[in-house]
Amino acid sequence: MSEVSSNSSIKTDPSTFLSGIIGSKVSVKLNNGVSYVGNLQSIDGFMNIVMDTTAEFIGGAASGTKYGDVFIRGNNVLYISKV
Amino acid sequence: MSAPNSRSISDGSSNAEDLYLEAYAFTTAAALVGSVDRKIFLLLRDGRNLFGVLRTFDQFANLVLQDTTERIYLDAEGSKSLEKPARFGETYRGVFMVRGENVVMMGAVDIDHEDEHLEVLQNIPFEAAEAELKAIQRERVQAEKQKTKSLLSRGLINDFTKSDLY
Amino acid sequence: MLPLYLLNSAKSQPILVELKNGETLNGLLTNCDSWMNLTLSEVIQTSPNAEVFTKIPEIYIRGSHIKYLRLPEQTMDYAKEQNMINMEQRNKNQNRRGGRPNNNSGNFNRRRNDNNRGGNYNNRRGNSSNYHQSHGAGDS
Amino acid sequence: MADVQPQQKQEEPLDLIRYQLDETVLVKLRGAREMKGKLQGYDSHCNMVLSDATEYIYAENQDKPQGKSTDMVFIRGDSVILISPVAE
Amino acid sequence: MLFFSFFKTLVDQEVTVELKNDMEIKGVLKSVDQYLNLKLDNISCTNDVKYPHLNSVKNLFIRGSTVRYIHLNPNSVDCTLLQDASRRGPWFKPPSKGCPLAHTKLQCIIDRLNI
Amino acid sequence: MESKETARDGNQNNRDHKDQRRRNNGTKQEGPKREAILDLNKYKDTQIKVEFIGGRQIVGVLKGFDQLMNLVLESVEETLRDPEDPNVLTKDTRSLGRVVVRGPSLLTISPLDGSEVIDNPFVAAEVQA
Amino acid sequence: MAEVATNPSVDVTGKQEEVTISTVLPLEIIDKSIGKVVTVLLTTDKEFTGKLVGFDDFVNVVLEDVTETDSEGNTDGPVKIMLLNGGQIAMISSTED
Repeated sequence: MSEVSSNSSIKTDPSTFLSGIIGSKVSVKLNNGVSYVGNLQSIDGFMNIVMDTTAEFIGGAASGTKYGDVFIRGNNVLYISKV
Repeated sequence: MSAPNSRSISDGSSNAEDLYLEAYAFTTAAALVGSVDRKIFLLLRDGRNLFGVLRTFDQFANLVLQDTTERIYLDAEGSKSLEKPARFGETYRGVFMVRGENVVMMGAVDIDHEDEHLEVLQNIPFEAAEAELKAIQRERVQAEKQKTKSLLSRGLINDFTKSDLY
Repeated sequence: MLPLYLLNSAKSQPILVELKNGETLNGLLTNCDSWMNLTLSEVIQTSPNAEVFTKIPEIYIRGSHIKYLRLPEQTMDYAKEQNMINMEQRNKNQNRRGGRPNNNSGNFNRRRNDNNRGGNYNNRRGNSSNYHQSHGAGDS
Repeated sequence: MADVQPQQKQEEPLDLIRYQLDETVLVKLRGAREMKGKLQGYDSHCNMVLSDATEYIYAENQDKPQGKSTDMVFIRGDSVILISPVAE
Repeated sequence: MLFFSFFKTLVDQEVTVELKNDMEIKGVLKSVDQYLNLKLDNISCTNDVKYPHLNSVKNLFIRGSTVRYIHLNPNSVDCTLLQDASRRGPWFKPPSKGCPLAHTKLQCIIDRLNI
Repeated sequence: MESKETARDGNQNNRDHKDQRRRNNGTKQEGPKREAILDLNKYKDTQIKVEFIGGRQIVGVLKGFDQLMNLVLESVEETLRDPEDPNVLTKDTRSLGRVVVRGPSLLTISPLDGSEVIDNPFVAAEVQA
Repeated sequence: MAEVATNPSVDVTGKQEEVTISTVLPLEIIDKSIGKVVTVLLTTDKEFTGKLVGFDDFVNVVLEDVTETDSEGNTDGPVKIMLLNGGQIAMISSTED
């Protein structure tokens, strides 16, 4: 990260953000708009994601589909957010 | 129980050249080199059918075709589908350099039989065929957009991209 | 003669470029690089549905979004001549430097040795087929 | 994705699929498809081979998918969206 | 690289390739490369005849990226071997965009064939 | 059979072949270049049009760039597109101020100066490939 | 990771030359926007507006209090904090200056 930056105090780069949310409840939105909410177990450089007790949300509403553990392939991931 | 090994290396008898080509048997180049200077047909991701002589290629399967003809197949008059070809239109296109990732498939054309399937079809002017094809493709894109929306409401992804019309 | 060499020999010639989104560009090829990025001059850009036409002095195009190029007929012949001239050149230099009688087999052997050093799949083919995972699986 | 042994806290997602080998998995695919079968092999692209598999093809208008069975099928990784173990 | 090796052991076996546009092509696997592009011999289309000229084509090069499934003959697959190879890892990055064959090697094949 | 043909044609167009060689430097057939083929310096502080994959299109003044062709443009205007058909450009635009353009998403770069929409030039002249 | 403008840097033509201050470096502009509200425009006609918190070499982007707008203009969110995949980012516009 660059040494010269006026507001380095509140900076979080992606890898710090990811290691901070391992184990907590996250929502993963795919390119097509479907979201999966569950506890983040692990994530890698391709943004492949493993979560458990996962629920599927479509257009913001729960679709009723639930998965125990889930592996999501990274190329479909638009964003991952902390719930 | 290992699968029967297809190619046992005859020890010593095959000369250096075979061993050399053997080492590159399983590469993109090896799959294409056999069709060089031969007439091939090419199906592109946008649905185009090209027929020409393959002159050169590289390891990304970028291809150069010479004396290329583009041919459009259409169903019977008025039908919107492309399932039962009844008409075709073609035009001369000259030299083509096609980027590998746009190729769906490439086949070596058997020159003595290549026109047999055309005898059954009605030849129509290329411009007319192209206009009709563009209209059919536009309709298909609209229908697929609708399908994408309705599948999405059930969390399913319709694997359709506008540029893939093969 | 590889496609990109052929493209290089088509410089200053009029070519047609179709992009993946269906847009076409007609112009003189001024430059190209090994990723097939192109610069054209005196360009006519046609929109995907062939309704809007734009005249542009010059344009830079990303190679990764090109569908195909159409080159002038004589590009092939010109490139082949170039190729033959270079082959003759190479043979002449080879002989002047006291090259081996059959220059083809000469470099042929040298190449085969570096082949083996890479531990290619070929050597392994002898034993039972296995779906080995390790990096050295002969795919250099 | 059986419960991760405590000491390998930071296992990569692709390693976690290892626990699904020889187990039945549900694979959600692009093109409104799902495939359920026993996982025989996979790689970092999510290319996979499933055995005794059933493919479920969802159509626009019906709710129930159409099933197609196949003994041994290679699935190309770029169609894969999601993989989940199935208690069969 | 695992499935590259896997398909090499299936050469000369009959397979059915299902493309992403739902076309199904049956044929004998002749060659495969590290991008899993396939070359099939004596091919036949098992469903719609969208491209009539295919009947006069004997061998076909199919680009890996357009393949959805490849249906295989179960007895030509050694499942334990495949599972062990998958289990072994470690994951090594997919091949970078660079060409698998050094430029000069390919050039010499083509020179020799005097293209 | 191929090489015989070209030998015969060879001497016919020997003349223009020679001046071809004079024009591009040296007979050595250079392959495609490795380094960048567009000198963005010549466009600095001028208005350029940038097209993206997916169809976005903007116009702005080039202020900076890097080797990966990330760009910095100022007083940027984006031409909006018809939601129904993303190929159709509408007349209305919106301003985005200072923008960093991501190199990997870039499709074409062209100078705004000297570009103009024209009628179909191919209708009259036969389509010259 | 972001170069300071005064260092000699290689410009696009591959020649090593003293870079005058006027040529700004894109990644440096993004770095300067940390802590400010930015709009990230994707190649797929979606937009994300929020405070830029960080980014990496691939320009994956961490944003706070983010609203998402799609091509038809309907918005979603706000999302407290998110990591946005950089693969589809077309532009990052810093609206404040």
